[in-house]
Amino acid sequence: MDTSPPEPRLSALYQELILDHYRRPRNKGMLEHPTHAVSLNNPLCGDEIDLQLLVQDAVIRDVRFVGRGCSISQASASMMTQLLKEKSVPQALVLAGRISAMMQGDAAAATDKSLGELRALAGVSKFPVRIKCALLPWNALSDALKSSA
Amino acid sequence: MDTSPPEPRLSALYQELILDHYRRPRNKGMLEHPTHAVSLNNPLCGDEIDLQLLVQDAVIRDVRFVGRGCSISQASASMMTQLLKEKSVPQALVLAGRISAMMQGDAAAATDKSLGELRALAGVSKFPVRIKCALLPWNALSDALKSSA
Amino acid sequence: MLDAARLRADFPLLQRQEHGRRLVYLDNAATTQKPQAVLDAILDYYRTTNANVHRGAYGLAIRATEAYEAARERVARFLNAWAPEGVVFTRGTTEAINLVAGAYGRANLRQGDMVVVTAMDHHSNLVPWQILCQEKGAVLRMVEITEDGRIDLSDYGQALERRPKIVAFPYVSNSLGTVNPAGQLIRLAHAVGAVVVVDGAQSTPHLRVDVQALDCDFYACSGHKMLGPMGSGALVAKPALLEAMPPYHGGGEMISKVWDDHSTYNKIPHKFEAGTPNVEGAVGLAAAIDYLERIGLEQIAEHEQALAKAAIERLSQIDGVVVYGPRGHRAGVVSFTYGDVHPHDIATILDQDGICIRAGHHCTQPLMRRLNVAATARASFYLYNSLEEVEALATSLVKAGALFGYVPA
Amino acid sequence: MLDAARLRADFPLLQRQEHGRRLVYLDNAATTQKPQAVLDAILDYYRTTNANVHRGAYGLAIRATEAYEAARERVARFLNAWAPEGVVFTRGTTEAINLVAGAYGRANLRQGDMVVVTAMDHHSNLVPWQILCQEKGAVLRMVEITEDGRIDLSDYGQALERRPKIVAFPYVSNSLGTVNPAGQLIRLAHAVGAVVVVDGAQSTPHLRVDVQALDCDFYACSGHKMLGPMGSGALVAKPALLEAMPPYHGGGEMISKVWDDHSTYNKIPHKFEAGTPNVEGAVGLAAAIDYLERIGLEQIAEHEQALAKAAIERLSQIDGVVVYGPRGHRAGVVSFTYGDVHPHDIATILDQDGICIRAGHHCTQPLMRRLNVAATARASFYLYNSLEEVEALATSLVKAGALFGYVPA
Ligand SMILES: Cc1ncc(COP(=O)(O)O)c(C=O)c1O
Ligand SMILES: Cc1ncc(COP(=O)(O)O)c(C=O)c1O
Repeated sequence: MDTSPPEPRLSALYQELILDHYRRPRNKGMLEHPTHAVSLNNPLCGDEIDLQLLVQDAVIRDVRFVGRGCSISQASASMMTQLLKEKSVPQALVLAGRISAMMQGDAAAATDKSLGELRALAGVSKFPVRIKCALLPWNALSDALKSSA
Repeated sequence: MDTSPPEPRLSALYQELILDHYRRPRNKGMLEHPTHAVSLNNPLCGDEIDLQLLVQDAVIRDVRFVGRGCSISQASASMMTQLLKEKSVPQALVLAGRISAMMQGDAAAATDKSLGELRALAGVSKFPVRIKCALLPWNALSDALKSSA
Repeated sequence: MLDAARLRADFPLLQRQEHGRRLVYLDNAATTQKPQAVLDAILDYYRTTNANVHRGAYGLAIRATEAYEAARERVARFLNAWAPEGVVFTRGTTEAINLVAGAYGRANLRQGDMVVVTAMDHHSNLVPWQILCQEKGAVLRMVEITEDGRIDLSDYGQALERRPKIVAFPYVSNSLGTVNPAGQLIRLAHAVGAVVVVDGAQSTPHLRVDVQALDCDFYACSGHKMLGPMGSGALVAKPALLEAMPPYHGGGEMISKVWDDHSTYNKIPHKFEAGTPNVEGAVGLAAAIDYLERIGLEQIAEHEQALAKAAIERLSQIDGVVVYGPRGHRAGVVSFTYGDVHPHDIATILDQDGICIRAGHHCTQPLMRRLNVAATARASFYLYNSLEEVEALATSLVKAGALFGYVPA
Repeated sequence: MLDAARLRADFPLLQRQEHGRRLVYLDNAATTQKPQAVLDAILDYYRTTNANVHRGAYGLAIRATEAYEAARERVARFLNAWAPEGVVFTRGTTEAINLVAGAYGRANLRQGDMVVVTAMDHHSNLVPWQILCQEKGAVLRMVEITEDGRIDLSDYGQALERRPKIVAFPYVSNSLGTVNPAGQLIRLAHAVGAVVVVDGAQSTPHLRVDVQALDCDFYACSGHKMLGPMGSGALVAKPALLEAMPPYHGGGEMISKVWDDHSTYNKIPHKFEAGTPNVEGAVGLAAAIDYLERIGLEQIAEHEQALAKAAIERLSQIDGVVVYGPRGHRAGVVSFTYGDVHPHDIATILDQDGICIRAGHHCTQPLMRRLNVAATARASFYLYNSLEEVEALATSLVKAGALFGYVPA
């Protein structure tokens, strides 16, 4: 039985940075000529994301999203789009793997500089049911890149 | 919890007379020109009976049956056919009611002379799951008489 | 109101703590906790009575069959069913409705026919009709709701003008708490010759229900939402309708005679209970009904209405909270949103205070679209909840707002 | 052999007396008794974990979901399923087979197509195919059995020449105890392009089963026949087949997006689990599997075979007793008749000695016709039965003969 005080974990979850991305999502909108587009939703909570990518020469030149959902899924999407720009497709997939490791509680991933602001999501690993919120955009990314591979 | 010795109840159930009717059923066969005919089975144990009646002026002139099943259902059918001959339809239905009462453990019914040999089935009331065996031919009778009423 | 503290003592799970806090369980519309009396009934069944039913000639099997059929009679009495053989045991409401759609619907619906549902129906009383209508080339007509979350009676009337074959609606909405005027809706539907399917998932646990007085044709309910075991539930129907219907599942017990290439079928209700039934579930459900009746359904309804009223009042005092559904008479279900704090985040934050609420679409996506929200937070009450718990909900909610730095517009 | 006396101590119901006699429970093919470990798992679930699954954001709901999905993984590991998502929880074998007939069969069978079943199939693996074939105008072909109660392989070969779309058979016969050469039957059926449905109701509790090694397409089983709770069971299937199938029931949890008039569906296995599942049943089934694995399926099979062998030998010594089914390798099911003493009467007489056996057609009417009997008496063994119980059966049977004044011809 967990008896630790709840507040520290909650404030680690709902950091300023996350609420900022939730309320002011970056790269929100649609691309005019995406090379990859995918819609994904979480049937259990109803969160959804439409993700568009512009990939040229195996490099992500641009990325946009439109989403509805909780602070975690929306902040994760917003931060993801920032991080992905000008990353190669293999790099993007590696990052997706690192995020996934961070959600499993991998301490090395949680301090991995390559994840940039996304490290703010490390606290999610303490809330198992929210992990799939954080991973929704990343799963959309994998689906999108798979769909053209 | 029942702790009475089982044997007395068993030998009350499987009386000589019942086994005799089981092994040498009376009125077995089919009528040539029945006025009423019905087939009934007990889906749970598979017992079955085909019952034919010849009813004239509301009197049962003849009755035959063909059946497959346990000693109780077959003896009950055999004894029933003996009892029904020359009984009026209302009388037959009254007898069906008496048999049913006897199965519910009604002591008066169990000693009711009008039931003839069928009183030998009184012991069935101590074996609830077998009651529907004893009643199968009687239910067929009710169905048959209803089907023309 | 009921003495919730005393009742709470009957429920082992409610004695637990969650995150070091007293557990406040407010997700009763999803499933309820079980009193010790129900757990005892389950244990007792397996310790003294367990055997397969309807087939055995030995004492144990007879007692198991009697227990099972006594449970059927208990359910029939509880809902004032037309007859015990009008009660078919199912896994729950969803299976009961699928049974009706699959057996009655498939046999009676023709191309171009209409089925009417409402915009507040749970997916379980919507998707089976979608599938049926697609299969048959029939039309599915969804009746709209009013601003305050009631079935729009004028739209309902318009739908009925098209003389639908089947009308389905929830007695009580699991998202809004609306108690629909079931008797009236049924009379109107019958006047145009429709058969009426009532989703009783949320009414059966919380109101006194009398299916004969309602005069519906089919009524579905779930045991797990009324203190009974998971995997228990029932379809209650007019016996003549069941008799005229083709079977649902094929298998043991539902047959009369089986030939190599065809079969004849058993009498109702057995015709609709293929295979070994969940005897434990039926016995546990009967024990739950005994428990509920000891307290009184009227008392339970009153208690929940008081809690809902208090919750609506208390939550409405919090700036930014919007409560959905009718203000007046309603069941103990309170759906709300809180500014831009997402319901999912609300649920996570409340959970840290030991408060269990639901966040999401509550299996009512068409309703969510009409409310113009993706999700709501939902607190739903039962007999073991108290006014203190309503207060705890409000307090924790304010904390969630603070954590989000929520500033009302 | 297993130490049956020690195992028996784990089963509360077996500590009871029946009619003042030690209870001898020999109706395990119908349903089994439950060890305390399974009852504890049920209780523990309701006392510590109960909540609706897959939907809640609070701790309790998460733990309930984890327990439910862990049970799915447990079943998958036990049967070496292709993947956990290839395990769909059902009420039991009957529902699992109806799911296949209703979803796979209805979508894939065309007029004139053939479905193959066997003359030893349980009604639950026959009637659903009868109904499907009637609906589709397809042909149902019943494969005959040999004199000694095996599937007639030459008739099976002939049936396959007609290139059936679906082949269904029982791994183990519940009436005869025959262990069919499932691997071989499946290879032959696959060679002509058929999809194979294995009724595992009687194999799962008693043999080590590996569905990937069998390479069947669908495999159905019941929890209540393997020490688990009533109302539990599973369909195990190749995931690609499940993915390609239309849904079975409509309702909550099986959907992805629900629009007013149509829906998109969730991933497998959820697509096939509409409504609140029986979480208790799944958790109890997993506990039953743990119990069985601790003892060892190989050991259980051996124990039962020894009991069946002893029973056949002992009963065959009684003048007038006829034992049905194969003499050699078979499961712990022994069907017999005794002169003209009707099986129903045998069961009643044995019950007075505390011995529970089944009498009837065992949901295999076509088989009974081929055996040329209306009914048989059937003793079926499990891990808690002993050689002493076989002896008690024989002794009581002799008494039944005496009571009937049975004189061998
Ligand atoms: C109104 C309503 N209908 C149907 C259902 C489905 O019930 P179950 O999941 O028990 O089948 C529910 C609950 O989830 C409900 O609230
Ligand atoms: C071979 C066989 N198939 C199917 C079934 C049906 O199983 P259930 O009644 O658990 O659905 C049984 C048991 O009754 C059986 O023995």
